[in-house]
Amino acid sequence: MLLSSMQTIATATTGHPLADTAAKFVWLLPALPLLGFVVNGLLSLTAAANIGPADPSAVGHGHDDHSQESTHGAHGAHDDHHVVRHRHAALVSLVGPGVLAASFVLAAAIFMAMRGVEMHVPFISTLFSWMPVGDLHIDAALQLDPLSMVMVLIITGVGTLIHIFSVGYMQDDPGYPRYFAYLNLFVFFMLLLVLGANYPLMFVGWEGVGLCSYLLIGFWFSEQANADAGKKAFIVNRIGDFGFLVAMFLLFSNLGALDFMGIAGSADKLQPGGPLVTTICLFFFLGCAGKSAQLPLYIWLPDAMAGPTPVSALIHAATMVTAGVYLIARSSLLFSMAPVASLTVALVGGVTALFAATIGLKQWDIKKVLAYSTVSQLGYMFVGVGVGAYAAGVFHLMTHAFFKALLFLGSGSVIYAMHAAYHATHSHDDAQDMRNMGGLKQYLPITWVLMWIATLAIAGIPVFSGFFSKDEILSSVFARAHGSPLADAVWLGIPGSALLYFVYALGLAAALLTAIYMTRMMLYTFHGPNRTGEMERNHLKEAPWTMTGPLVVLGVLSAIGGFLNLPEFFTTLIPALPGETLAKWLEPVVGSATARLAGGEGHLPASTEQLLVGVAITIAVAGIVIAVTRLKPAALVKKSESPESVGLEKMLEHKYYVDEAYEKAIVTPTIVVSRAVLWKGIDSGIIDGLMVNGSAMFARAFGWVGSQLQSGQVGTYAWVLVIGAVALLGAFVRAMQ
Amino acid sequence: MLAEALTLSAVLFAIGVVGVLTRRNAIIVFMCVELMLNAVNLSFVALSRLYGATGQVFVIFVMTVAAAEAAVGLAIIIAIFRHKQTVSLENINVLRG
Amino acid sequence: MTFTLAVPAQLMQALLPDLVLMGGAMVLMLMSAWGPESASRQRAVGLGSIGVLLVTLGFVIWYATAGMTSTAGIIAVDSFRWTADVILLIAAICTIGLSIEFNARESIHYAESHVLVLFATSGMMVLTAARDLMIVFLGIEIMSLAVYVLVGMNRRSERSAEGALKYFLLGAFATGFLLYGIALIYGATGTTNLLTIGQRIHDFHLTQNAMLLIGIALLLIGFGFKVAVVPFHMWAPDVYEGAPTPITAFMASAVKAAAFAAFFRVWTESFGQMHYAWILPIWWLAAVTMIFGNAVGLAQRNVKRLLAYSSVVHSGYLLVAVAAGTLLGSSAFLFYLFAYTLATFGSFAVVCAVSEPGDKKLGISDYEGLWSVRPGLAVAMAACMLALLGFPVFGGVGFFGKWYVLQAAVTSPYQLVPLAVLLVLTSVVSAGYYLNVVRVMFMMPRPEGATDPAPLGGMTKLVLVFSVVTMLILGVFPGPLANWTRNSRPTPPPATAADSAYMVRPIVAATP
Amino acid sequence: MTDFLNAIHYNIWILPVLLLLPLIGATGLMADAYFGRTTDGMGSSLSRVRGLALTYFVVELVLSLGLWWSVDTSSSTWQAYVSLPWIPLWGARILLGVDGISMLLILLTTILMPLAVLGGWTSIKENAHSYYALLLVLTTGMLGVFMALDLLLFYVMWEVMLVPMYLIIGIWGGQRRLYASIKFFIYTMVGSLLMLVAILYMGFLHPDATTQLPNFSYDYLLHSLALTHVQQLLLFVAFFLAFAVKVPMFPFHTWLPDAHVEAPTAGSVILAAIMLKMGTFGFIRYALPFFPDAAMDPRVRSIVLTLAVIGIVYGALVALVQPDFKKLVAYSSVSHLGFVMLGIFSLNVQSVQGALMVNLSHGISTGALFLLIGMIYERRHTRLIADYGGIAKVMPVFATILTIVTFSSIAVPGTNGFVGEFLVLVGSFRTQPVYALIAATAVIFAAAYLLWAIQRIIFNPLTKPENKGLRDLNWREIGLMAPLVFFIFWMGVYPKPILEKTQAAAERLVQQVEGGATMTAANEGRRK
Repeated sequence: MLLSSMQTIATATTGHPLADTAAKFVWLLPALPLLGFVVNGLLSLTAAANIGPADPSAVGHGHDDHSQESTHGAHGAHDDHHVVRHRHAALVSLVGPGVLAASFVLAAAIFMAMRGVEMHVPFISTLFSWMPVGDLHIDAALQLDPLSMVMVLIITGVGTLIHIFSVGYMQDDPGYPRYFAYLNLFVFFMLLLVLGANYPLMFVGWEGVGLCSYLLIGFWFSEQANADAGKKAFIVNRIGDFGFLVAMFLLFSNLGALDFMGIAGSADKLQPGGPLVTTICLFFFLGCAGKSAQLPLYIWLPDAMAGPTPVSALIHAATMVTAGVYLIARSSLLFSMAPVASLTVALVGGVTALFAATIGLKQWDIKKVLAYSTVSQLGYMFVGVGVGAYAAGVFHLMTHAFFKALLFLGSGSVIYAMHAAYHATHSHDDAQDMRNMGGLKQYLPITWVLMWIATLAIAGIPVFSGFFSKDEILSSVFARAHGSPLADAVWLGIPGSALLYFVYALGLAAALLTAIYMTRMMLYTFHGPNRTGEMERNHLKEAPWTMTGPLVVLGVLSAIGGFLNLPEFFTTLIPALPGETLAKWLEPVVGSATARLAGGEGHLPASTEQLLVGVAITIAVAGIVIAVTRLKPAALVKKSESPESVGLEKMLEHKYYVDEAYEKAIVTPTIVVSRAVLWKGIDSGIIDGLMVNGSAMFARAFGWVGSQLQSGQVGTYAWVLVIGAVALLGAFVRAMQ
Repeated sequence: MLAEALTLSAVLFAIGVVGVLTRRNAIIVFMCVELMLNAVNLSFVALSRLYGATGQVFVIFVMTVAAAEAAVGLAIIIAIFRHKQTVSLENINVLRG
Repeated sequence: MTFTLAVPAQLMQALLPDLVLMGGAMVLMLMSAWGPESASRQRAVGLGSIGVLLVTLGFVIWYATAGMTSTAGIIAVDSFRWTADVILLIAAICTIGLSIEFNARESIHYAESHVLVLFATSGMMVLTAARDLMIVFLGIEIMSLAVYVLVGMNRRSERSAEGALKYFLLGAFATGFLLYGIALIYGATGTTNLLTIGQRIHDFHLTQNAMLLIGIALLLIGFGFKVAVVPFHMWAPDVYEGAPTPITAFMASAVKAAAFAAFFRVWTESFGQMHYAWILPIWWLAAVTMIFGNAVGLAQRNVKRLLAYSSVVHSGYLLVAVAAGTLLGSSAFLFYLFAYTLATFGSFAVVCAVSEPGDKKLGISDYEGLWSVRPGLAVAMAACMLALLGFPVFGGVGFFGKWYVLQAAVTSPYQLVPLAVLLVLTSVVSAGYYLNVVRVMFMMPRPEGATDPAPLGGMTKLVLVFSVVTMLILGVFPGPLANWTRNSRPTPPPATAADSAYMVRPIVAATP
Repeated sequence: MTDFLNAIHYNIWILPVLLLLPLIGATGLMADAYFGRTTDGMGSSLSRVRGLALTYFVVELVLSLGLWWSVDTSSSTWQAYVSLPWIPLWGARILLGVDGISMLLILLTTILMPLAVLGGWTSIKENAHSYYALLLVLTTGMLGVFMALDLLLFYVMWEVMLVPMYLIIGIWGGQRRLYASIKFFIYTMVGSLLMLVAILYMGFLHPDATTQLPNFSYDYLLHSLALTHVQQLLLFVAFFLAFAVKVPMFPFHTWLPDAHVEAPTAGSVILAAIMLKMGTFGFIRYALPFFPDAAMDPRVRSIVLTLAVIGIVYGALVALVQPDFKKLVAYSSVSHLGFVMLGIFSLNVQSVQGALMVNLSHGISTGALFLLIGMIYERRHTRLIADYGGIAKVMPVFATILTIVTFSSIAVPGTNGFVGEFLVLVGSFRTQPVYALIAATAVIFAAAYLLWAIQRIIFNPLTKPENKGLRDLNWREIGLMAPLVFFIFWMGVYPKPILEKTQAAAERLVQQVEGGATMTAANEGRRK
């Protein structure tokens, strides 16, 4: 019934080859998680609600015996020390991952349908008209094309795995239904982001995922640090969103359209390389920098690790943070017309990749290492899309989703074990600090193996997925550094080609550091002696199958994911394998843009390419070797006994003091100025004090003086009368002349 | 002749005004007011030489009214004297502000 | 019918309402002198006075509706006079209504006090009729002499006596100026008849005549004193405070209305052509009055003084209507007077009800929490305050009064829009003290140990209910009052109407 | 539905009935107080009076709902038009009528009033009769402003609103209610009195040719006035002051924080949700169409836009540092209403439609915020943010609703706030890119101040012992928030029905102003 009525609303592009396939149910993709959100949300509220009395004011505030008693249960339930499984936990465990799985199945069905047809034109399903105002027509319309298909598959696929993992990880949390409600809502918005057929709808998803990120980072809101981190994430993201908004405004006021098709149709109004398109792209990139944690807006992502670990895996590694990359790939048409903006993207990406990697070297919190690693890897993706290798960027996005989700979930598994151990012994040590771990491989063998796979993938060891995607990006940079429109462009006086070589160098350096810090993490966590503690050691054990199962699947994907887009040099080695599958798949969306930026040559000579591959492998191996040889896990001591680090180490440990600098340079001055100057000064002081109350005071003072004149003396009155009379006579005599 | 009479009238009027402004005894102030009225009467009389009887009729009216005024005024002054035992205007200032 | 004023009998007929009132007053005077002072006699004479006033009111309404006119002469028989008379008579009735109970409470057993109100009222009626400076003078003096005494009526009160003395001395002083002004105008034009003055100014090109100008200035001082415009207002707060409360109300409404009526007639009928000379002084008088009166009003702590300053301020507003110098101004002027009289009596009735014997409980702080003990009084007082503020609906017809005056100002040929703006801006200042009363009554708690006001007497209640209800009804449907005042304007006698188009000058055709 | 409404001649009687019903209700309540003579305490009288009052408001709401169907918003004539004689001598008539814009504002009023009553259901215990009677009178005033098509009637209604609100703040308000109430009153009065003079001036500019009577009819004035540039400027300033104070625009806003903070819950809700809309409504209905040349004057326009943008950013920054949650919301209103002004004066279809949308959604969101504040205030008797913290643990339903409303106020897409702000910015960017760019930064500040505030209220550790015993919302409170939450999402997800209602009016406004300005310029031989 509901389905059929929705079907009538959805007016599919008639005549499109996908029109009569599963694609017509595209609206179900986001609708299913939304349904999950509604169910879980209601379950969360009905169970937690503590309906108040009819007259709240009649109840004493907090001194009432009844209220104390009745809230005791709820209060206790939130205490970490009492595990009280939520009473709807079973239902939630079914609904939460279930809707995602259903979405994934549908996505797979659509994917199968799409494989069989030529996707020159995207399939657009218009649900309803959202904001029709004058010549502005914004529809709630979903767009299916190869790019959004890839994203949908990643989101629903990896999302399903992480949802399943969460069942094990979060089951005993009192906020379990709330958690799944948020998570489902996130997937809804993420799907909206990638499926939206116009920028405003994409923006809905864009902000929506930010909102869910905010809610999930602050999931355990009773810790101020968590609530702070959520807020920080949202506000920093909003800075980016400002850029996104302005870009949209510029697009609409110049092109009169905001939907992707419309913009593609009228893009010829833009002058390639002109200031307008460059400005638009730069504003879009500001949005990307916020969402995808690039310099200078990356600061929220490490803090975002305050959320539950599966959240970090899903939102802050696999999907949401890559939205920026998706946005650029989606806007490839515009970016390809703006070489200067593209160079900016690449440069910022490269610098971020190296910058975050250096910080990652000295982090002790296992999730923080992964967080900076994510920032760094996102930098790579931006390098890719920045140089116009859109398929490479998306490819790295995908492999990164596999191995980084695996890394996070693995770390979640570790933390879960650590936490259980500490919980059992009532210890308050930090369950995330690597100095408290060590030698975990014997307790968590499955996790250990799988995380090594992911580490090798991210480090760029051949055959593992990350190797192919990272190499593709780096070789694209190298290729574009010569003879392409990018190389010919001038970026703030610097020739584009020089800039690209520099970016390439940054990428290599970052690759080296990546290998080092990832190996470091593995060594400190799983190798060497165990530092968890005598008692706790007995409680360390592998997580249940709901958690290890998804890990295994992700492990397989991390290992072989690279085969989805094998580079040419590799397929020449083994001709049986299909080459550049993803690139060909994305061709209808980003092909023309890629071609425009690639210039005439497109591909490097085979010899150069092989040289580059060799360099990349060497660097990855070198990084691992350096880490293994230089680092001494045995020498580590527990966090509580570690000495303060000094010098460069301290600076890295404190992340270059960037947070502190922002606090001092922006946050504090804003608050101080707002309070002292704007509020106390202008508002209370000048407007209210001087103008408003001042004029009232003036009138009163004047009145007081006047009433003093009213002395009660008849003589005075007569004098005033006569003075008035003289003045009046004067006025009349004056009138005579 | 008319001009002189009017001038005298004005001077008398001014003297009355100055008296009201400077004296502090209620009765003397009242006398000064009477002087002002009579100064005006002088004007009326002088002007009626020019225009006929109207001015003189007016004078009769003014004198009648002044008499009534004097009766009321002195009664009021007596009333205040009963309360204050003085008719000095400087001491009559309960009402003020 | 048209009275030929040159015929004494017809003159008498034209003055019939005034004579009825005077006659009644004399009879009552005899009655009250005819025996010992007593509360019951005071009450009986008071009721009798109301009767006389009602009869007079009947005559006035008869004359007003019968369309009486007259030839040129010393008095006017026109709708302006009758409308003003109606306002005066209503004010007088309300005054006596309040007085009967007030006197009983304050043990003022002089039945003459009511009679004096009648005499004062008869003086006022003479004033509204006057079309000769001599009659103006006579009317002012009849009125003033009675009011001097009324102010000092409460013989046991030092304040009352002091108020009377101040009013008397300054009043007589100002009369001197008025009289001198009349003399000079007579000297310049050779007549005291208003219409003739206007005609002679025109015929003999006297607009630049120094003697005339000085005369007008002095006349303005005299009127300014009676209506209490700044800087000739200094007596008003003291006298208003000292006088018995009903008499204060009488002064604030009737005395002011009568003086203004004469002022208005003199100004439009005689000095219409002189506007070039008086417009600026009157402009400034109005401005200074509005600014100064409102500001000083803010400093007041006594309700009666507060209302005194309010009265001063309203003189300023009325002066704007005078300055407009149009027929619309005349209508607005009467409309405003009516509205203002209602609001004044409403508020003074509350003051009477809240105050206690011996001039006590007159501070604004004595109204704290009035709403919690006497909600009716508080609501009525709030309505009156908002009316004086000129607020629509809740302030009843007060808003439309101001609206009408603003109409007159905006449509005036003398560019009075700045004055209109000043009027509204200064009325904002007045919100400071009017609302303070509302605030004190409604938003502050009743102080510990404060006694509740005594129950309202029947007459006081009647006056209160009449004024407030009329005010509120007219505040939603001002149409009847607007129609009535619209047709009330100083009308030159028919005989001279043809050749005296300039007399009421300038007549703006566009105005209703 | 439309057929049924036609059958009962709905359009003929609805507007007068909507105006009169609250008055009858107020009279009824006062009669009940007078003749009932029961105490105003906790007794049965209280439940009777509030039940009675709620009934009146609900009947009013039900009656008004028909407007949604009966008003033909695409028509260029006034709908549900009523013309009754009032004061013929002064050319004033009782002219009532609505278009799409005013219809929505009327519905906003009638929907929010019962909710406001429910919001103060248990917190108003003293003098409940008068309280509800004043609310009813206030309703008449507010509806009157939206319906009036005669300038004198408009002005009267405009002022009528003032007194009930003054008393509501002053009698049932908080600590500094005396100061706040008088400030509210005088501030508003200063602005509106100049408008009074301006209205008079306009009415008399073109009196009727035969009767010489003035005419204050909206339509008559709109078509007959041919004002010069200078006249337009002066009159515009007079109207501007009246409306700018009400909006409130920087720097005329300082009455708002005080009034909001001190008013009881219903007062704050009505102030924020409805009364502020009078200002923007005034600009749309009066100031712009009457004085197009002044409004389009580059200097005037840049001043207004500058003030609007200052208000947006300044309000947000000052809100950031407010320790009092109500004050914070008050300053956020300054910021939000700045968007409305930006939209109106950018003057294209998108921005004007967006402004109308912000108008409505600000009414919903800020009304909801004040209701929520009222709920915790009733429990804890403090509005200071610092006195709370972590109460999401004990009040999860409250926390959920507060979060939703907050995000609507931040203008997260999918909520009502976004649609309006987006349209305003999209539209204003076309004509006034610099102002729009600065205004857009408010998306950052709005998130900052609101998130910081709710973090300190519902998140963070639950440390204060007084907060540990707090009880969650009861069914009444949940029930009264439910419609608001529904509107938040409805207007955010599917605003089309609402946008359609205002489309014609917005387009007409843009044409009127642009056409009018061109005409005046042509008359004076200036080149646009």
